[in-house]
Amino acid sequence: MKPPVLEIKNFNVDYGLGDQAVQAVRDVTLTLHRGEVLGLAGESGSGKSTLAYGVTRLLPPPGVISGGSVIYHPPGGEPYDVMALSNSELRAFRWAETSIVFQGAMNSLNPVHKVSTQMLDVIRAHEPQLTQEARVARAKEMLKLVGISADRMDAYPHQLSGGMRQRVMIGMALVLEPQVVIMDEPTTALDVVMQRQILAQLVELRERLDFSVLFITHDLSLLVEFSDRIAIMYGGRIVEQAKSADLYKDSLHPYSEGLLKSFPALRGPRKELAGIPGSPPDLRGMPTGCAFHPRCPHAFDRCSTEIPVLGVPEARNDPNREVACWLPGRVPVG
Amino acid sequence: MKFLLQRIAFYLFTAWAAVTINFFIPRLIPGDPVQSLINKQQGNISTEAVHSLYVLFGLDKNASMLSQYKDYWIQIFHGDLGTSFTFFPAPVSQILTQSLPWTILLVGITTIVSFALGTGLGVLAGWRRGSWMDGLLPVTTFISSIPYFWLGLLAITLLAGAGSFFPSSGGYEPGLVPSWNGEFIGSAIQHSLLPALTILISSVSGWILSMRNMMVTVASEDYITVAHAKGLSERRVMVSYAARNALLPNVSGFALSLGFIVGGTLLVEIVFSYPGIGYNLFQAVGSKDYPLLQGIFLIITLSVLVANLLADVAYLLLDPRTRKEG
Amino acid sequence: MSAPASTITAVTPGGPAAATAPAKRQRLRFVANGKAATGLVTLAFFCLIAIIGPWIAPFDPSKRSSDILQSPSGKHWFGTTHLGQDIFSQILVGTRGVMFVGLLAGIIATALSVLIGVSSGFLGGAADETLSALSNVFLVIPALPLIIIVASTIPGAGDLMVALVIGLTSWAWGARVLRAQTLSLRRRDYVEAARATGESTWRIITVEILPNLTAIIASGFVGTVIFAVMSEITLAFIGISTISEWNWGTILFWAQSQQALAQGAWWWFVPAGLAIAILGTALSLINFGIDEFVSPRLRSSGHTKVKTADGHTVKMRVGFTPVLSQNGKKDPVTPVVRKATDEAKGAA
Amino acid sequence: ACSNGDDSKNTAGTGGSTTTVLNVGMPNGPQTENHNPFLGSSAGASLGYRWMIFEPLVMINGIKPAEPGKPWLATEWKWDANFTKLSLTIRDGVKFSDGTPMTADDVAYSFQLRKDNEGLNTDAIPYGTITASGNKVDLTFTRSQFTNQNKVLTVFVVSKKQWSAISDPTKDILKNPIGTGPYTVKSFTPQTTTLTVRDSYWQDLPKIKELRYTSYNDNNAQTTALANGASEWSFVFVPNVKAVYQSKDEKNHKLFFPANLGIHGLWINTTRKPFDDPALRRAMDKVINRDDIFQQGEAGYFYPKVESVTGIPTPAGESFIAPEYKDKKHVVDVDGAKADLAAAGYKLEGDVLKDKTGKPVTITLTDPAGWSDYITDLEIIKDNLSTIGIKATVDKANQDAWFKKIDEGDFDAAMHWTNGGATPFDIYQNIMDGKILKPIGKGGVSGNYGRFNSPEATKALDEYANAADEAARTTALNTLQKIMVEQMPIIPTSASNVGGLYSTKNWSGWPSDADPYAPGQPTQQNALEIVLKLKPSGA
Amino acid sequence: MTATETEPVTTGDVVLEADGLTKHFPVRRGLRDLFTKERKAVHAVDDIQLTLRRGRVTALVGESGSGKSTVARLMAQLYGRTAGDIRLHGETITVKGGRGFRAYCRQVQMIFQDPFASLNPVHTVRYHLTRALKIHGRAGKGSAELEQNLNALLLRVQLTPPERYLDKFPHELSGGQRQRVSIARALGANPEVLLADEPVSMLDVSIRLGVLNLLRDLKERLNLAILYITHDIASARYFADETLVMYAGRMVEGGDSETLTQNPAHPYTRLLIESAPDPDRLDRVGDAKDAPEDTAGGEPPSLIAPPTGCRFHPRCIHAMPKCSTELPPRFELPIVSGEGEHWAACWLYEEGAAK
Ligand SMILES: Nc1ncnc2c1ncn2[C@@H]1O[C@H](COP(=O)(O)OP(=O)(O)OP(=O)(O)O)[C@@H](O)[C@H]1O
Ligand SMILES: Nc1ncnc2c1ncn2[C@@H]1O[C@H](COP(=O)(O)OP(=O)(O)OP(=O)(O)O)[C@@H](O)[C@H]1O
Ligand SMILES: [Mg+2]
Ligand SMILES: [Mg+2]
Repeated sequence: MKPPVLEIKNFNVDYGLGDQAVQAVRDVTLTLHRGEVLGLAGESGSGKSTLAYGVTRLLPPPGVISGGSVIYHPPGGEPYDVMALSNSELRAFRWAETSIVFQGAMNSLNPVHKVSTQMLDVIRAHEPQLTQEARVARAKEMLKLVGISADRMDAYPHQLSGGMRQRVMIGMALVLEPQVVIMDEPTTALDVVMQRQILAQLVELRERLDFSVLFITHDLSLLVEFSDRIAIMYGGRIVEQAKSADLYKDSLHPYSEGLLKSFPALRGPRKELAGIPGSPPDLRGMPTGCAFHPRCPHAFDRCSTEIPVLGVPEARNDPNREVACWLPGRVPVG
Repeated sequence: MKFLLQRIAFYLFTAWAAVTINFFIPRLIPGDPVQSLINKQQGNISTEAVHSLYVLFGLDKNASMLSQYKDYWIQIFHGDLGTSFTFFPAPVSQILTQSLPWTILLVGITTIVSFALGTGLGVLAGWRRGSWMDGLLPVTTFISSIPYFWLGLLAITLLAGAGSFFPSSGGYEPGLVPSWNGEFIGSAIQHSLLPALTILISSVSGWILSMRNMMVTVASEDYITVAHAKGLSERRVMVSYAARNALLPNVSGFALSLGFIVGGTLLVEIVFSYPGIGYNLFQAVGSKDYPLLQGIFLIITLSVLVANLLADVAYLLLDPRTRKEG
Repeated sequence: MSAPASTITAVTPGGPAAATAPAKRQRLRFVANGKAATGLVTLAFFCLIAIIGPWIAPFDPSKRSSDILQSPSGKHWFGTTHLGQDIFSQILVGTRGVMFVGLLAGIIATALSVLIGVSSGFLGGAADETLSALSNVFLVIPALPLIIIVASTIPGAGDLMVALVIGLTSWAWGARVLRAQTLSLRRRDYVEAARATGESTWRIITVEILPNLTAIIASGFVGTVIFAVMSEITLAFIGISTISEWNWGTILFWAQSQQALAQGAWWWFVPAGLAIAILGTALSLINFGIDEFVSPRLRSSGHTKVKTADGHTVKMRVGFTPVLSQNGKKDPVTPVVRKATDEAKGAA
Repeated sequence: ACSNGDDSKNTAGTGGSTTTVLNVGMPNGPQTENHNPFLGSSAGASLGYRWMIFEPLVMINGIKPAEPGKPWLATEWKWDANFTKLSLTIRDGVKFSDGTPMTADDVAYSFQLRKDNEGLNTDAIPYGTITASGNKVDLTFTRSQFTNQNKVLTVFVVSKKQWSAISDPTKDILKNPIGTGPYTVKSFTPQTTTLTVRDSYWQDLPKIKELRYTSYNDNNAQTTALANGASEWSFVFVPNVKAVYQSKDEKNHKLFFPANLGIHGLWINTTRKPFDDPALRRAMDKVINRDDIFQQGEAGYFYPKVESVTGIPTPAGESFIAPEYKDKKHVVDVDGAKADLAAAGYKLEGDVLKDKTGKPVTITLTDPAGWSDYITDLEIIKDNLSTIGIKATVDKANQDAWFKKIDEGDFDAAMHWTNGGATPFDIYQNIMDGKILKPIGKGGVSGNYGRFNSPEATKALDEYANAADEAARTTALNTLQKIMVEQMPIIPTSASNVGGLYSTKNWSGWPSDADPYAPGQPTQQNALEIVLKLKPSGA
Repeated sequence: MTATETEPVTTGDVVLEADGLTKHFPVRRGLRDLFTKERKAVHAVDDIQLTLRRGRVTALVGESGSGKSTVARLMAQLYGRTAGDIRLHGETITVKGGRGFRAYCRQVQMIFQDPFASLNPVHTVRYHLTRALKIHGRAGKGSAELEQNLNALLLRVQLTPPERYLDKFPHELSGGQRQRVSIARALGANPEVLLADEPVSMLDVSIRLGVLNLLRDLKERLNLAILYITHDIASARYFADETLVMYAGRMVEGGDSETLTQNPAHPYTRLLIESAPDPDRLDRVGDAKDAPEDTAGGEPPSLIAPPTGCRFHPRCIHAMPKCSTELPPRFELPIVSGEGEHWAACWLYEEGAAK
């Protein structure tokens, strides 16, 4: 396995403070390795976006990071904790080391500035030593990489189609050649044809620029196809993580299992799908013990009292996969 | 471009409507200017004089409404707004050219300064919510609720007493002849300080409030978060992303207030005896000077229209997404 | 057949009681807002004075006395005029006219703006074109000069007339805002859905659309009331409206025409001016409340700095999420060593 | 202090002793450039400087209208017995400011202009023939001009050369006014008109080298300017004049407000019951406190009290007062009024007066909202009337509506003025003339608003105007006075004024109660006389 | 089963039919009309053929903006149509408002695309459902009966226990719950046809499945005809009996769902199916083999000036000269397996053309 670039450790995020706080992300530990695509899936409201924003400290109020650390490993440098950076250090860290692509590209681009302005802004902020020509050249090159011709540089966001805007955002995310790109549902608003095209481009770019991607979506089938590793979130916690193929073929957590059983397949035999009964938990009144137990077909006493910890399951002693479940055989080793 | 054409059609229509209303209002008024003149003089005009005044003002003839309306339009297109009664036989246009510059300079500059200042402070207050600036909001609200003529009166009492630097009335030192020399301009500026200050104080907080609220709204837009995520400097995000976008909705408010420069602050002119158009309006109303009244109203309406047109153009320039509806 | 769907059961932690509570809270939130509450209380106070003012006034406001131009005293709280009239009584009695004109004009203008704005937005087509042209014209025609002209030309213009004139000339802005809002509401799915359910147009407008406009209508109302109060006072102040009744503007008119300030009679000016400012502030505060009620984003405006349980102050702001102190960090974190180039960037 | 700027200019830079400028102010708002002396709307008329440029044939003292005038541009004038013919002898050696001499032709032309242009004939003088020969001008009139004699004699003279070139004298703004007066226009701005003295003049040149007429926007601004000395002469209503003006410079700030022959009073609609009863009107008259009106309503100076029961202002009209009324002055007499009312069949029940039919007597007093002095007067009257049980309401009306109602006789009572003139005739004619009596509901009367119908009064007025000799006039006027006192068609309160506020700081020689050689108002014709008399204070 | 007891019905009867359905939205113009002669319009839907049968689900798939929602709204008579025919039980019906519209929507009900937008935030669930019942005269007499009917409605969409949901505001419900309230509202009219416009697009996979299963259950129990609009071709395969594919306002292919998804004929359908994420796919995203059959960079055509001929031709790798000039008619295709028909509007399947 490649070395890590981003280590999220015991990460906690709250919305609000004190008694009012909603604990949206609980004790998440996750490692992103160099050059890999890590998929993050889970029900809506399970805390995926919160995690992504939290790692970059971009959560809007009333979000606060209530614990944990995010260790960033710069290439060839000493690792440091993003959570301990001052605001100006954070500013320097952002985009140059970790960039982020949000769900709605229309909302991510400032409607009153040209695409070029917004792109050059980033370069100017982080590499002030570059000349204007060099910056323009860099921006053009990047746009070309994502399949937008240089003459669209001076277009305003509203003059571009949704797909183009999304590609501009991806291009912008890569313009400083960061180590980590976080993508929060970058293609959900697009149709499948467009989605596939953009992802294909991303994969190609990753091979050339060698960055790591944290890819968030609730579309599991997409993840299975697209990512190297998948982590499943439920109720603010990671409940399972594994290589994507492993997870698809042999999921260990009942929730992951339910998820995989919920999407109809396009090919193969037509089968009745059962879905997951019940509805997602309310963060203000989390069930005790395993958050999934009220919906879990296999739940037993222990599930409602003790919170399972994420760890390598006994049954498959594979260091690459972890699960948080009390079911026999899935209890973590040690 | 099409958008502009559409707007222009709207402006033409509005101008027509305004001129028409303008034409009819005085004609529906009971009483007449001669009586007003007599009233004003309270006995200094003998009753015999009444007839000579009617003859003088040409009010002894009768024409049909329609033909008057037609004549009115013809006159307007000739730039002829008629002859004032109070300043007989001075043409209305002359009175307006005499007073308009004062108003435009005083209120115009003040409005612009107030907008700029208020917007700037509003940007800061909205950006740093919870800072001391934000704490001043209730005070600002209170100040903006004070009727500005009252503020003006207070200012005159407190600041313009005998021996003060601030003159309490007029547009310039009596005895000076308006010209572009230092003495006159200095005097004009000195005379405009107090009224300007009054308008500024009472209007700036409105801008602060609206800009602040827009900033707060814009600050939670995704592109602001993205701008932060891009690691841009604080100032860049505040100015180029947040303030730039928050400014847009305020532009039309600004245009509207520019339009109201002419008619909106008439009380300040009255209170400070400032030789502007607001004072003229007051006079014209007092003495039933229809032609002057019409002329002023027309000017005000047209300036509102022009200001709106400017706002539209500004909007076009500032906002690449051309709006269809407003 | 047993559809798997039938196994779906809702999990609602906390039970129904806990779940319905927020709805009630939301309705009351408007009042719970400190600013709005202050505004409402002040407004209520003025309304009360408007009703009982003439009864509690210690003197007949027009009654002359030998206390000519007295400064405030125990007998005359706000002093007296050149005729020995009691200014405090004038203020009390004058409140009614101000509130009457303000509220009536507000109601007229609001009713008109709702009628014209909503129908123009909802009906669309030629009706929309006509109505919005109408409101655009009224918007561009300057209201205050028009009011001055009209009020000065209508014979015997009393409070009612002034209120009517103000109401009839100041609805345009509200109509425009409402039209825009209605346009966007009209395209909302729930309006279409109501139509698809078979609701009548009239019911769609009144029951589906109007409730969603409440906040805008309310803030428009408050705005018009402020404007109407100011206009009425202005008219009285410059001696244009023929107010035989007392109102704050009349007081100021007398003060001005008797050159109270030159005479040093500040008490003649100050109470009326302050009353106007306080009423205006109260109305703006209510407006704030309404604004925040509508826009959840403004709701948290006061709470950007928060004290945590352990006594830390956390400043919340967009773009820089605060990290709470991690007391008793579980696992030692690798010491932070910053990249050399990073330092340079940070400084830049 | 505040006038720092003025002082320096006032004194032409060197110091207090060489004062050359007089600052005159009027509260009339911005002006437009218009020096046409005929137009009341011109800056010249509004500020009064037209009298510094255009001179009358005869200078008549407005406060002593019965005295013969001073010869001015005419050295002699002669009316024929029934006042339908006037012959004037024109002064020699008078030159217009363009250097051309003034001749009888110019004078005749000045009359001709008025005859030809109805709009300029503001006094509606029925001119007949106008002829000039040598230094004589002869005029005829179609009616007796006894009551108009002063109006004819004070006609100002314009240059025929200049005016015959003007196409429409009613519309011309006369950019370069040419007159015989001692001043010419130096500069004009909407705020200030400056006049400068001519090189030569047919009398001694005035000491004031420059006259600066400033138009302040309103009374407040004018008052402030007066108080701080920026304005040295004005005519304005200043409430509490002692505190606001005089106390600012006790030594120099003076006011002189003599009455002329016009009055202000409470007009009563004599057709409305029960006010058609003279007894009631007389009783009302008895309780009205003119001192309060003078002190509180008119700030103790503005409109002087009318003291004589005949309504004739004094001292201007002293000589006209009938012997029987010579010493009869208005006094507040509530008990007397009550007694009179009781005698006339009215009942005072508690504090409500019931008329003969048993109905309570109520009255609405109406005046426009903007006229604060009248409204104040009404408030006082209301209070006064309550002492005899009349419940009065003060109704502040819209100015136009009010005018219409007054004109058409649709009112109970209102403060209003009367005409004024050389004799009390104008006052009485305005109040009582049956010839201008119109029925209620019809307007255009321009007088007799109270619809006072008295054939006796009409006859007396007629006799006065057309009387052949002084004795007949005196008889007629005495009759009119009797009617006035007994019928009280209006209740007079104040006299019209022709006063002024002035400062003796820089200039002395002003008219005063001690030396009332002219009215004090800067916009009256006599202002020229004052300006000619003023001398630097220090010198 | 209350709704269907009265008349005997046979699964497969045609209930609602559209023939040559066309909708052009005029581009909003004001004064501009004066300066340009031609009237521009968005050709949102052109010449659509659609048949809904009792007890059967017809899926409508296609890319974003291809006119699917417009078709549904046209069928619900919420939009006036530019051309074409809508037949309910064989009778052409055009209603604009009032009584006729009410009668129509008693039989044809629509579920809107966005569960977050289609419920009025100021009204409770009870209000929404009560109105649906009252308008169609199914509220019963008295409040007790109404309560009973409301409960029945909620039970039918599995919102149990009903009392818990009745007095909630929309914002207090999850997406799936809202979607079910929308369905309940539509059922309140006791319709024969349900036009479900992407009822699940906003939902998460597990909830999505719940709603689909619910709809299927209703279809079977109440013998409803359902139009199911979706982006997700896999769910169409799972849920619908028949599937139609739209591209840029036109139908390009139709047939039995299984046949269509397993043997797509039209190049656009093939692109769609190939682009759909599929975990069972052997090659992964980004692999060279995976190049989509698209030559225009995924850009959809302008609907204001749609391409002539076949609207897909600018993006089609198989495009022939004919494609850009002539509009392809429907060509029947051989059925590989199962029943039903299969057709495609593509010149590739013209008799004699090389396949
Ligand atoms: N401002 C907030 N205050 C309180 N709770 C919040 C706030 N913002 C988000 N949450 C809660 O935090 C939880 C996590 O939200 P988040 O947006 O991270 O979910 P997600 O996994 O990204 O869901 P989706 O797939 O819908 O995007 C949700 O249950 C949400 O209700
Ligand atoms: N009211 C309207 N006025 C003008 N154009 C419209 C209108 N409604 C829809 N359109 C246009 O018609 C086309 C089809 O829209 P429609 O909503 O039917 O697409 P859709 O297939 O439902 O898309 P999606 O999958 O995104 O819901 C689009 O180009 C859209 O812009
Ligand atoms: Mg999310
Ligand atoms: Mg759609």
